[in-house]
Amino acid sequence: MHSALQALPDPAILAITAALITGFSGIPGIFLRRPGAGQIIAAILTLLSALVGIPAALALLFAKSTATYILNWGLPFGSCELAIDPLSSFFLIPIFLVAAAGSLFALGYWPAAEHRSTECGLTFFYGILASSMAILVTARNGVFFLMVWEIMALSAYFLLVTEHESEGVRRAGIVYLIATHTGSAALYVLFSLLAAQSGSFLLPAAGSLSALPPAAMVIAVATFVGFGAKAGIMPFHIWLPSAHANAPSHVSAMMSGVMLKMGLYGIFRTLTFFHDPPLLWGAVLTVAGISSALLGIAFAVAQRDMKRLLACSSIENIGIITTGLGVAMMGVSSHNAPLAYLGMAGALLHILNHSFFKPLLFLGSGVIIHAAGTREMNLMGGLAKGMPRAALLFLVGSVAICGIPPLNGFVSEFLLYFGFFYQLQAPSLVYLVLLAPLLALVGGLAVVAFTKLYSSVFLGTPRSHGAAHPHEAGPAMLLPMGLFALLCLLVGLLPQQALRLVAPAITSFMPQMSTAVNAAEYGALLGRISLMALILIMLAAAVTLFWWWRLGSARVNSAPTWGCGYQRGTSRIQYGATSFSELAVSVFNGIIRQRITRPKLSGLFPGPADCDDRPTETVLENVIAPVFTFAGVSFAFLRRLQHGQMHVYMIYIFVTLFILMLWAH
Amino acid sequence: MITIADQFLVLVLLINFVVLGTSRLIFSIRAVAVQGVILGILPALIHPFSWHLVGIISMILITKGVVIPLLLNRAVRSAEIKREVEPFLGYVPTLLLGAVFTALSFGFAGKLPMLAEHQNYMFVPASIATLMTGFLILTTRRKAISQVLGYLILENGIFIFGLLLAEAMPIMVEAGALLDLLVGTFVMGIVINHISREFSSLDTSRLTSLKEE
Amino acid sequence: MLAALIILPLLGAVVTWLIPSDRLRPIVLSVFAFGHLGITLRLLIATPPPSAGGWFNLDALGKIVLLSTSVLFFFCAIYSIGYLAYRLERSNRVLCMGLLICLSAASMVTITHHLGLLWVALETTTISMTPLIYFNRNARSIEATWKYLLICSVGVALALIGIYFLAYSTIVARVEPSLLLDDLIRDADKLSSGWVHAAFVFLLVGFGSKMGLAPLHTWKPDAYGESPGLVGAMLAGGLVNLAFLSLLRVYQLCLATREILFFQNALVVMGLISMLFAAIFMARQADFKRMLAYSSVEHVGIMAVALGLGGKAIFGALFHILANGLTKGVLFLSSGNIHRSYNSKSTDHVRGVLRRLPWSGGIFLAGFIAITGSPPFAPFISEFTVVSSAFIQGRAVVGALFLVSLGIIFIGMALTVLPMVMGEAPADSETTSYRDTIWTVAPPLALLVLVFVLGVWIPDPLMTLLRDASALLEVRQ
Amino acid sequence: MANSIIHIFLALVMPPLLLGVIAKTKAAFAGRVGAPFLQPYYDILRLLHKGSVFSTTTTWIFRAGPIVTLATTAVAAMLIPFGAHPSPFSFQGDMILYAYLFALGRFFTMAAALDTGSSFEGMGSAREATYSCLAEPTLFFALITLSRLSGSYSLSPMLVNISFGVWLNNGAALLMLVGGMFIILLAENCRIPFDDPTTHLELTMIHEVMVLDHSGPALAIIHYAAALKLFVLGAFFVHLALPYATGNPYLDWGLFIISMLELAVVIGIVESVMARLRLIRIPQLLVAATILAAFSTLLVIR
Repeated sequence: MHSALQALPDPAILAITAALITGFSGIPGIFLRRPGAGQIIAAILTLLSALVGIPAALALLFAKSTATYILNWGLPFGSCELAIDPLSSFFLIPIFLVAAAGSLFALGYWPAAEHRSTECGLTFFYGILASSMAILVTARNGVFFLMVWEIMALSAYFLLVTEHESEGVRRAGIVYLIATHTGSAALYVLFSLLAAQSGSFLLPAAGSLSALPPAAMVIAVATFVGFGAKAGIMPFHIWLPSAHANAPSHVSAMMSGVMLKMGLYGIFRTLTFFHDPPLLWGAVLTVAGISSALLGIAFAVAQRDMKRLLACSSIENIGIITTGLGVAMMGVSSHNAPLAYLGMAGALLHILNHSFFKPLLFLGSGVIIHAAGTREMNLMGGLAKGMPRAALLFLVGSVAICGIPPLNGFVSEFLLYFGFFYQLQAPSLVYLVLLAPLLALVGGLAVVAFTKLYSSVFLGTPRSHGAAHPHEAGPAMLLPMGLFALLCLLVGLLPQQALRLVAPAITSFMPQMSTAVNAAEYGALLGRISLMALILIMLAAAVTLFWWWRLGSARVNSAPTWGCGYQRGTSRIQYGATSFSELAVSVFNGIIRQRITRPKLSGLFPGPADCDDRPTETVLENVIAPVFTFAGVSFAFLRRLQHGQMHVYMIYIFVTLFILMLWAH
Repeated sequence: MITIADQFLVLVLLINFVVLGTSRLIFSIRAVAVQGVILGILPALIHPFSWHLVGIISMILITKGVVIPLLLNRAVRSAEIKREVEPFLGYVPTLLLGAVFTALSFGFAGKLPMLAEHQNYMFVPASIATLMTGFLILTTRRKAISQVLGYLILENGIFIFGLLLAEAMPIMVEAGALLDLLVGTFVMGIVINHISREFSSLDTSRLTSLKEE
Repeated sequence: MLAALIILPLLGAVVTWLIPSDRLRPIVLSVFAFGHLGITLRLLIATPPPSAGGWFNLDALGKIVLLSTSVLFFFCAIYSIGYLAYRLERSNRVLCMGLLICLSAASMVTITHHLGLLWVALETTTISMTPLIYFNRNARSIEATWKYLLICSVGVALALIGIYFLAYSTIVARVEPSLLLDDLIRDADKLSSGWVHAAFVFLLVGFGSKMGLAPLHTWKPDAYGESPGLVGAMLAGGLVNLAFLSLLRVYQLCLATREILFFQNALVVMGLISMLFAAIFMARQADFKRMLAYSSVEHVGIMAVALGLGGKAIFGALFHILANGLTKGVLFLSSGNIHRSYNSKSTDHVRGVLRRLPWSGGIFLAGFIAITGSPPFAPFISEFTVVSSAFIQGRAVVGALFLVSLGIIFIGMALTVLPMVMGEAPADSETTSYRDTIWTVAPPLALLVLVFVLGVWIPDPLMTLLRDASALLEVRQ
Repeated sequence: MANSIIHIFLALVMPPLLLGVIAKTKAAFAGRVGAPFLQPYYDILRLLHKGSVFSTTTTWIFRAGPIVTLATTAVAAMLIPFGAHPSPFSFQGDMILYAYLFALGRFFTMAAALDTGSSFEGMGSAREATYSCLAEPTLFFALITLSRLSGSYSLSPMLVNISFGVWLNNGAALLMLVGGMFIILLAENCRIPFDDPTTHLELTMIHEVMVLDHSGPALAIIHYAAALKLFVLGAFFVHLALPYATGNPYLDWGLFIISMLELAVVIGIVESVMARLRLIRIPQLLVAATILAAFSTLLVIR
């Protein structure tokens, strides 16, 4: 297969061209009068670029070589290099994949016919977002990187505020914009300091910088803040839930599936610059990662808004990836090759997996919103009957994201677990093994969150009129979901192949390490897992056959569910989303925070009353908001300086003159 | 000749105090006009005769002595105001401050690295003192007219210093500068008239609607 | 040729004075603006030698400012055709005249090397702009005019003292007395340092108040806020740069006199103060034109800091002359449209601009993104140059403060601009007949395109120009 | 090979017997004769021949629940070693798969329960979800301890490795582990004091209430799967608590069977002497188990 791919005309050129095609995909729509034509053209172009780009990326990945080009630009920041090494090409794969799937999905989800005013801009910025990310991973000049980065962030913002008539969307947009801009400020510092270290704005070669000077520490902090804010690592996650919840679903898929990974890419890339980084860096990443995972999934359990739940679980998954990266860094620092390899493999593979199942779920949520007309899980239920196919695909995503065999989520977490257990025999850092139970807890909570999501949306009986008459989604929407579901299954069943996909990226990330481990051994392990998965499926099939045989020979009839003895039971007495997670919330109270407003009931026959509970954004509400209010107050005080009294303005002038005079002499 | 110039400069300083002390606008306008005339004469005393000197002097006399006072008078008439009532800072404190500033400026001028032949004349101290007076009036008076007067006195202070460097300042530039001052004050006069029409007063403490709250 | 630069606009002023028709006048204005632009470009390509005696010398610094002023003026003139056609209720004779006189004076500032003449020209621009601020003829605008006139005049008067001090220092030094920049630079090390120091302080304060460095900026929000959009554009994009050019002349002199360190530090401090001031005043700003005024304060602060940092940052400062000028044009012209259409400057009434004025709203939004230093727009290039050179020079504190105030400013502006352009127009907002037309949209759009192009690609001639200019400001041992 | 066959045979046949033994023990304590040991087998067979009723609310998820549960438990049974004999399928890291297989089963059981749209099933699955994710870390602490003691990453070696020698060296750690794992064993299999399979007050149940609407073969499968789960977890526990081993393979099989029966008796005794806990107490007990396991881990890795 590789040889066939390498037979292509220079894959790097192909990949970059594909990226550019994606970028221009939205432009025809601006000039075309007929609604929808532009959208269709965009979808076709994006699909084409994916068909070109993904094979090219694979070829580059397995070629294990780095293709470098010099872009001739008119800006005074040194030469602008583009380069595609295995790490870049690894990240290119999900970018092209999700972009294509999303633009296809948009045909059904955001038809131009119904959204005349917004469709054009949406399609345009969607293309820009995709291509900016694709170019980002190839950029090797700090300033160029920064420019592409900002373009990415801004286009994401414009996608996010597509429905800016609603207050919630505007709020989410502003929070996102402020968060991302603050991150960018950190990146300004980062690239300036890198330039100060290496003498030019070209990104330093791998392992060329020493981590000893204090500047390196500042660089590390800036990296963590700047890229962490984009990736949504705690405590920089504040923008993430509302942004993902309020964007159109295929945009959420793009943001969560790929854009967050760009933050991780930044961290990966920056860490490659340094040789033997201090243990502290890995430790910080690990702690931040595992706490993001734990808190993220804890928040997810409490959510009532379907897309917010998915967004919180993105925080969790980013946390898992960051943990893997941190562990790998600690492995590098302590010259513990297997730890480094397993951590990195787990992290990279989880990046790939998350870019399969998270888009699947977000696209699914789009389908659900179409059917039920709401994001509030407590108002849904029983959708599986109306839309069996979507329900099945969504189920695959939910199981996969819980990290349950035989799907892909398990594979990456398995590698991480194995890395932790491996520490037990390691000479140092034995305590890393304690991450395993924490990760297990994360897994358990994930099961709670996603059984909640899946059941309250698809199972039981409808809890509102909106959800009563769902309709199956069209092929344009089901096809991308099916593709992702298939990929989840494939990686789950053939994990050893997925590992081969990741290996080159690891090699480019830490050349000296990856030679020290024998990767084949881990491949074999994953082979056993795929064997067990097959056995599991066969067993299940056997049981099913047996049961059918039994049912065939017996009487089967159907009746309504027993109403638990209620005289007039309504669908409202079902366990809804909130009631399902209520127990978990009460047990994990403190990690999960909820604001519950209970009604005052009095008298023998209290009148109708309602009880409302919603999860709270702890960091945003208790940390960020107070800071802003304080700043507002103090600024308001200082603003009195502009009081309109001109003779006092005159005094300003002469006082300035006087002070400067004193200073001068 | 220059000794006579010094006498004139003393006059200038006195006029400063007059303007600081009086509340009657018409009177202070006249005082400033006189100051302008004196400044007009001064170049004749310190520079050798030349035609462009004549040009300059005549121009100064016309602008500072005639045109600007007329303008301001018109404004005062149209606004029907006689005197500067309750300034931000009372007259006595202003006078005292003026005295202090004058003293300081003499002290300060002594320290400056002067040219030997300028050493023992009071051009520099007089100019600084006049500057300070202009600043005082600008910052303490309420009426727009008074502020214009303050600006004029400030300009006069600058002008006194300019006398020291006639050979460095070519005639063209000198003329340009003067022209600017004229036009500037002219525009100020117009603006003042508009203000008096808009607010039916020249009280600048009314002009505080543009601010941050 | 240089003379034409001055005379043509004056001629235009006379013509506009003679023309009776309010409709015809803006077109004549545009014609002369076009002519001026043509001459400017011609001069940039084929630069004449310095005039006899070196009074007039169009050097690289002057070229940059001249270019940005001329381009901005041209687009403002085009804009005035559509804008003034809507404002026929009052005569625009004075407006057009004032603009052209200001243009002529501005050209004078850019080409002269004689400090006295520079001062005269600068004061002329100040005065010629005064009636324009009063265009709206109401109580607020007269107040703004009054403050603008008096504060700027006093400020520039201080600058005149500074120039006198320089002249006197030549006399004291017993070198051939002159106010020609080149002579001063030649004799720089002979000049008596006491006077020179004092001169620098006075010049800094004088030109600084004209430029609007905090705390000398107090006239800015009033003048910018009350004047019509295109006047605001000329003030913020044109006059500011002229004052900055004057400051650059002083800077050149400082370099020669080895007094540079004090001057640089003073610039950095005042620049940072200006940025912080702007940040404080922009947060929760309810009047979007005043917000733009404070943004202008911020950007003169940026230029001052860049100049003070020296080294590579100089390039940023010079490029920011262009970037800031053009972007301010975009913002003020589009905000003028918004102001007219809602007949209000208050963000309580101005909502949902994208719905009512899709073009102006979009341009305004893009301008906001550009002015806050986001790629792919020109201000990013200059601002990032400043930040990076601050850090590369190891002046991390300056860089950090710079970034912090940029951040606060971004947040403040975002909280004002985004709710403005998005959402729906409130029910109580006044509806006027003013809508986007090709004449009122094309100029800001064209400027925006320029800002974008400069943000991704600096043409070689311009690059060489900037390089030459920054060479003039290099510290030479 | 023979061992593998015996292993699979035991896994297939023996589980319901444990339930029978437990029931018998409880009857003995209650002074009754009680149902015969093979009663569970009879029940399952009878259910297999019955017809089924499916709620009109349900979808295929409802049917998938029991199937997946049984399949996952069966695979888990393939991974766990019985007695001194290694399991048929054993590879490095299989313990992680072992732990996650139960999660898969749980996911589908809960989904199936919620599929009926009945609030009782909802209650049950909510409890199951919460308690099981409290139980998760304990299992992993146990695995860490065992892996550390045995120096291997696979269930068979790490469990077979436990012997009296190991007990002598790490008595404290293993004791705490046994305590913790016994609690988990009871909790995971919904025995008293966590849950009472035989009560008829649905409000108080966990597992039983989730399967209220299953009938006929489905119920049979569920009962069998539950028994198998008890068997698998029991086998795990027996390795810790009763690590007898003679060199002789056949004796070892015998020993294994006997110790499993002992375990059943012990469970029976516990169930007859203890009362069901109130639901709000359950989390505390589970956390206690976690703490015990965590301490044992710390003891071995310090």
